[in-house]
Amino acid sequence: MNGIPMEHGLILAAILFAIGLAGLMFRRNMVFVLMSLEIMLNSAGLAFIVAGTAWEQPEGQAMFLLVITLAAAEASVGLALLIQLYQRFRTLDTDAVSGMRG
Amino acid sequence: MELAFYLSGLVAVLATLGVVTGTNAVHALLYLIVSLIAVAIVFFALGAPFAGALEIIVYAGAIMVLFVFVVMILNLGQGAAEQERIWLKAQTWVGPSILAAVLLGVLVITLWRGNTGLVIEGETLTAKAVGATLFGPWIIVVELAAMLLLAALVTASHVGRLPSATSGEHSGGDQ
Amino acid sequence: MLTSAHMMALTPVILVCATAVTVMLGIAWRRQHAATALVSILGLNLALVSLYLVYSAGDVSTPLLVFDRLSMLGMVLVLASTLACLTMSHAYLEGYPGRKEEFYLLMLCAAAGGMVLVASQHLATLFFGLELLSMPLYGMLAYTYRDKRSLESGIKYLVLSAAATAFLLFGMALLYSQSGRLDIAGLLAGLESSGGGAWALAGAGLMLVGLGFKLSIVPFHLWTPDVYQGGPGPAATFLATASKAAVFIVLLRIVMVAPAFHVEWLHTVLGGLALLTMIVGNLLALIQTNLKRLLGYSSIAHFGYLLVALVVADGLAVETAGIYLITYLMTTLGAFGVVTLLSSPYSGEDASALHHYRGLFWRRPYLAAVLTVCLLSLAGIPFTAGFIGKFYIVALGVEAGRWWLVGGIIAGSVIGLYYYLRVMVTLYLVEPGMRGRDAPDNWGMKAGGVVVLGLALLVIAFGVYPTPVIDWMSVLTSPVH
Amino acid sequence: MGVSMSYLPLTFLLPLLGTFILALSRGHMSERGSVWVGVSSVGLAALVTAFITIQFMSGDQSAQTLTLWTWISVGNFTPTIGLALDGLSITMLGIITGVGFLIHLFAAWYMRGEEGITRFFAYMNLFVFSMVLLVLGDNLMLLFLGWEGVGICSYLLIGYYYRDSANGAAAFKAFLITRIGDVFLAIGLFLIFAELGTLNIAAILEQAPAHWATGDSLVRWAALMFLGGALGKSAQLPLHTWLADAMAGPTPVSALIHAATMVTAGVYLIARMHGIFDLAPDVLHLVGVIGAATLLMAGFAALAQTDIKRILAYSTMSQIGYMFLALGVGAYDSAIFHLMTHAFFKALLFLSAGAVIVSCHHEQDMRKLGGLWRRLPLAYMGFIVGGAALSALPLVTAGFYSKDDILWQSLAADQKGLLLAGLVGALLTSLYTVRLIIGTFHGEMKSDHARNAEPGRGLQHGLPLILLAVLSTFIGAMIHPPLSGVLPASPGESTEAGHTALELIAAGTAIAGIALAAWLFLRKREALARLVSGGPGASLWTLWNQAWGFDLLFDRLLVRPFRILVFILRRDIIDALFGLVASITKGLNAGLTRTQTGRVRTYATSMVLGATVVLIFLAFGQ
Repeated sequence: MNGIPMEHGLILAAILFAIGLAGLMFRRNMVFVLMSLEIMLNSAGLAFIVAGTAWEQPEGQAMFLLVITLAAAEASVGLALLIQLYQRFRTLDTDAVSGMRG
Repeated sequence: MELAFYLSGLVAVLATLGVVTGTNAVHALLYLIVSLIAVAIVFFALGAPFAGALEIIVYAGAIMVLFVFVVMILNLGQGAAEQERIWLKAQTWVGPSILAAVLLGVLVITLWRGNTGLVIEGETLTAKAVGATLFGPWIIVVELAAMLLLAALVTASHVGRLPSATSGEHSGGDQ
Repeated sequence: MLTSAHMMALTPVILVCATAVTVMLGIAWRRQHAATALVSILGLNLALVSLYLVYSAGDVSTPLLVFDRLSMLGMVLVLASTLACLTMSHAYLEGYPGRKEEFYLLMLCAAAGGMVLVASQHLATLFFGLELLSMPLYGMLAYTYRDKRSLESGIKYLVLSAAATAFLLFGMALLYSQSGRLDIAGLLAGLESSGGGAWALAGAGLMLVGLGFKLSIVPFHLWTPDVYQGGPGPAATFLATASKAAVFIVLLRIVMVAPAFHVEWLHTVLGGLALLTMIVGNLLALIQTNLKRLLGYSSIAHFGYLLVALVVADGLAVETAGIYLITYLMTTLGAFGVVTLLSSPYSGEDASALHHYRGLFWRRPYLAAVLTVCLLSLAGIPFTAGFIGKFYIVALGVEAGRWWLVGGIIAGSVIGLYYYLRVMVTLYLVEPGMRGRDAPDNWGMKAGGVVVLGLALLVIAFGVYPTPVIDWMSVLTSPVH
Repeated sequence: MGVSMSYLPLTFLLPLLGTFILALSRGHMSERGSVWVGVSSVGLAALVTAFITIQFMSGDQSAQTLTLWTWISVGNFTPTIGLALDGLSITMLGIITGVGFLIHLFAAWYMRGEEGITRFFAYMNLFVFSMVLLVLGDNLMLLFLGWEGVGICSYLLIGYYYRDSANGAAAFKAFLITRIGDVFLAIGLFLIFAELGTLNIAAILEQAPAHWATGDSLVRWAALMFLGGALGKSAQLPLHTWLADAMAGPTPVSALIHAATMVTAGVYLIARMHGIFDLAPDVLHLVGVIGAATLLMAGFAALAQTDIKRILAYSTMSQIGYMFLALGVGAYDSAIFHLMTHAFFKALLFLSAGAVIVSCHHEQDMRKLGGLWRRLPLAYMGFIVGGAALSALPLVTAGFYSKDDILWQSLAADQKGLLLAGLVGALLTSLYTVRLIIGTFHGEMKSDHARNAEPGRGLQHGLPLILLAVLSTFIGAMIHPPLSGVLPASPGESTEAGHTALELIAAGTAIAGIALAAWLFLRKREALARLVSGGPGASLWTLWNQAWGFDLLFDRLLVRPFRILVFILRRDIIDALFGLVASITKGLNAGLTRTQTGRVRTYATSMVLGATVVLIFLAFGQ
């Protein structure tokens, strides 16, 4: 067996990243926005794993661990804000919070 | 091993597409969990079983459950899915999707051209090696992670408070 | 492994973290606003003192962090800005009906993150320092979430900052996959040996997006005015000062340490962004009627000027960046400080609409004078600190022959002067009937008032007699040895 | 006896102190107190100046410097904060503090009872402070600081009546246009510094001839940049448009801007940097040409105005044009001499105009005044003396000696074109001056404002007018600025051939102009009256008219084209150009503001767009 070329792994990560990005740009519901962010962070983690395993170093996985920690923290704060958003505006629409502009 | 990588990679992409295009939050969450598990299998295939296990336990297990809880608390009904469908009109998503596709195209071309020739053999990197790194030279980052989680915890507990005592904008009491 | 020398060098960071933990325990035991503020200020002062001891002990390098002169400079700037913000927070939160103490805890965490960030020589600490700096800010911005604007600014910053982080991480992963190293110096040394590479360049570009977002470089700037406007005064101040300073210093370190960043194309991109940033930032501020937004736009423009130092990246660039940064910090802290002192979270939105400031001089002459001095300095009028900074930047651009950038700075300054002047004139108008918002009567007695007054005096002192600061800066930014 | 330089900082510290006291009183000070502080600070500065001048004149009149401290030291750049005193700066200092004091004194009368008088005097003192700093600084840095300060003060003072948004617009226009000049000046500064490595004026003048050959392209650029700066501040073509609008401020402000500060700064700058201009003869010539063009343009424009202040504004433009003309032919001391006499009679004219305006309840349209000479004798006297000086009435007025000097120098420099322009300008000056005086003070009273005019009283009103009137006569021309040794010799010093003839021509021009104007304006009015009365008288008049036909000829040959020309010049094309810049800026602002939608989605999209562009650049750029 020849193994997997590193760029294949990275391309997979890039695809997931781009999908998350697209979701971030066109979703209005904040639940979906947060999920898109999770997808993007996860894809960055995947890229680290790919690089780490290609170089056969544990640092890649260590970075992944940090990413996952961040994702958890981000999710908890994001969801707290989401609950508060729903309390204030009775909607999950991120466009609702566009009172400041110009 | 290659087969597992490509197959689960495909599943991950499809499931992720399902997430961002979904109209029902719970369904989307399930898609996301599928996607995360597929990514975990990718990790296994690449030879990072520790990361794969964490992906399932922390991501699919903990974070997604948090999401599910919140969606349940908010108890969005059928109207919400309908609303999503209205929001997802073509003019909303085409532009951003093209932009993302262009970015992806540039990234893929770059990745293709800058090929380093490294190949992932699938040698298993154990949790021990990861732990030795984290608790060796990286110990500061672990401590920082603790601070980060503390900050997140405080933020979430402060901001996420449900208005049990407060009844309106002008009420002063928060205790 | 950590040696005792490492622990010694880490003392300032540890002290700040310990203060945060103390505050947390204090909250659990008994809530006491004044005591919390006092403990926080004490902790930060201790950290500043310990910083001096660390500095005199010489350079120390742990696997992930380096404590050299640039880190010292960064830490001093972060700590001093945090100290100013904390002092203002006390005045600001005094009347807040909800829980006040968590704010200090969050700010201390963020300060620790900033300190780690400026000292990081490894992508892991860079990433985590940055996140530790940003994560508490979400909470700080949304702290007064009963005000819709505060909540809005928290949500905006969270979503966009997380996206920026994702960009940063993906860029790091690309750099890592090319070189197999994660420490900044080695990473880029590895790049050199492999003859550069498309992945690394793309990775650097993506990292630039992530860091550029935090510095609100155009076109990653759109969040800035909204977040500044909505966030509580002290949080916006912290975001505009400590946070930006820390991110800028780490960017400076990357550019200085890494020869790989001297790729001409990267410089072209950076130069283009700088030009765009200074022009767009100033243009956006032109007819703005909200002071906090205006300051937000002006901070965008100022970081456009600062980027010139990164584009030039040799000769006096580091010293220039240091000087500009310090003048920017003094001035911005002063200007935001006045806004913060005039606002209070329990009377609705912060006093930021320009008409709140109409005739401020006739009600609060010292506060108006402070704001005037700060605005003059932001406009770069001679004999204020801002002029010294701008002078250095222009001199740097001229020396390096970057005429486009010099032209941009001049054009930007012309536009800038217009809107700063407009605000200044507003302060002195007399308008019967219109009662603007007052700071509490005894503000002068309060620590916050003393801080802004001191800042204004510093701005003038530095403008008239800048030699000590310049000497200090040239020592701190002399090449890493 | 040397000059005790330690007193010198008092000349600007006193006005600055005045500003501080007034500013920090934050409106709690009584009107009387404000006036006292505001006027006495400048008065004391004038006393100090007088003291220093006496010392200076009785000494050897050599240049002296006082170094205060070193500001920054970056590499070889070590600007010192220092003051320089020589014949040129002492002349300027005398004008600024002396005339400035009289204007302040008059302002105490003019502004009585006005709201915000404290603010007014705070700005005025700051204005004097900036201007003194400008002329005393021994390096271009300090000069630039004063230069900017003057700009800001003019903005604040022109927009003093801020309730009317038109005034704000005028203030902004003045600020923006002079600011364009400032940018040129700043570039010039950088050029000089990059080449010579110093900003010290004495050092620059010393090193420049060794560093550059005459006509070197760099020195030409530097001179051009300085010229750009001077054009903006001194309201010369094409940066002149702000001056007429700047009349929106209170009249003492106009007097201060036109006589003692601000517009003279450009003349001072060129005279001060004469070493640079001498190395770039073609730029120096351009200075003269611009001066000539401006004095003609402004002279025509002045004829078509009805607002008395606007007439005076255009006349200032025109007189500064004479100064530029003098500079352009290398007669630096003639320019400064005219600057001084102009300061006297222009201050007099503006203050008299102020007296008229206050007396007539802020009516300043000539068509609604008239016949005031009996009611306002002092103002009338001011206008007569000032107007005579302005139109250079021979022998008795100060303006004659200085203007004649300029014309003579241009002849001596063999610049016939400039000389001709100067002579035509002199004719125009007489025409509009007489028209102004006749329109305001003679004929019938055309409105109630004029009929109810109350003459001003008191020392504050009378003393400045009388003193300035005395200085506007030949007595003022006896003051000779101690400029020898500071400025290079004028072309006219080596020869005297043809001087007397030219003097006669110039005197003849002025007198002819006055006579022509008196005849034209008085006769035409009479004829109009007869035409209205009708009857046989009217047909007789028509007969005479056709018999001689002069009126018709004049009308066809001179008045019509002239009016068309005036009409064209009145609506400035250049003015529209600046409007274009402003509207482009505003348009960009509006467009960019639209990107601030407040939506997170938009913001994220902009970020991704930026990232894509950056990536494309990096991937395909090399």
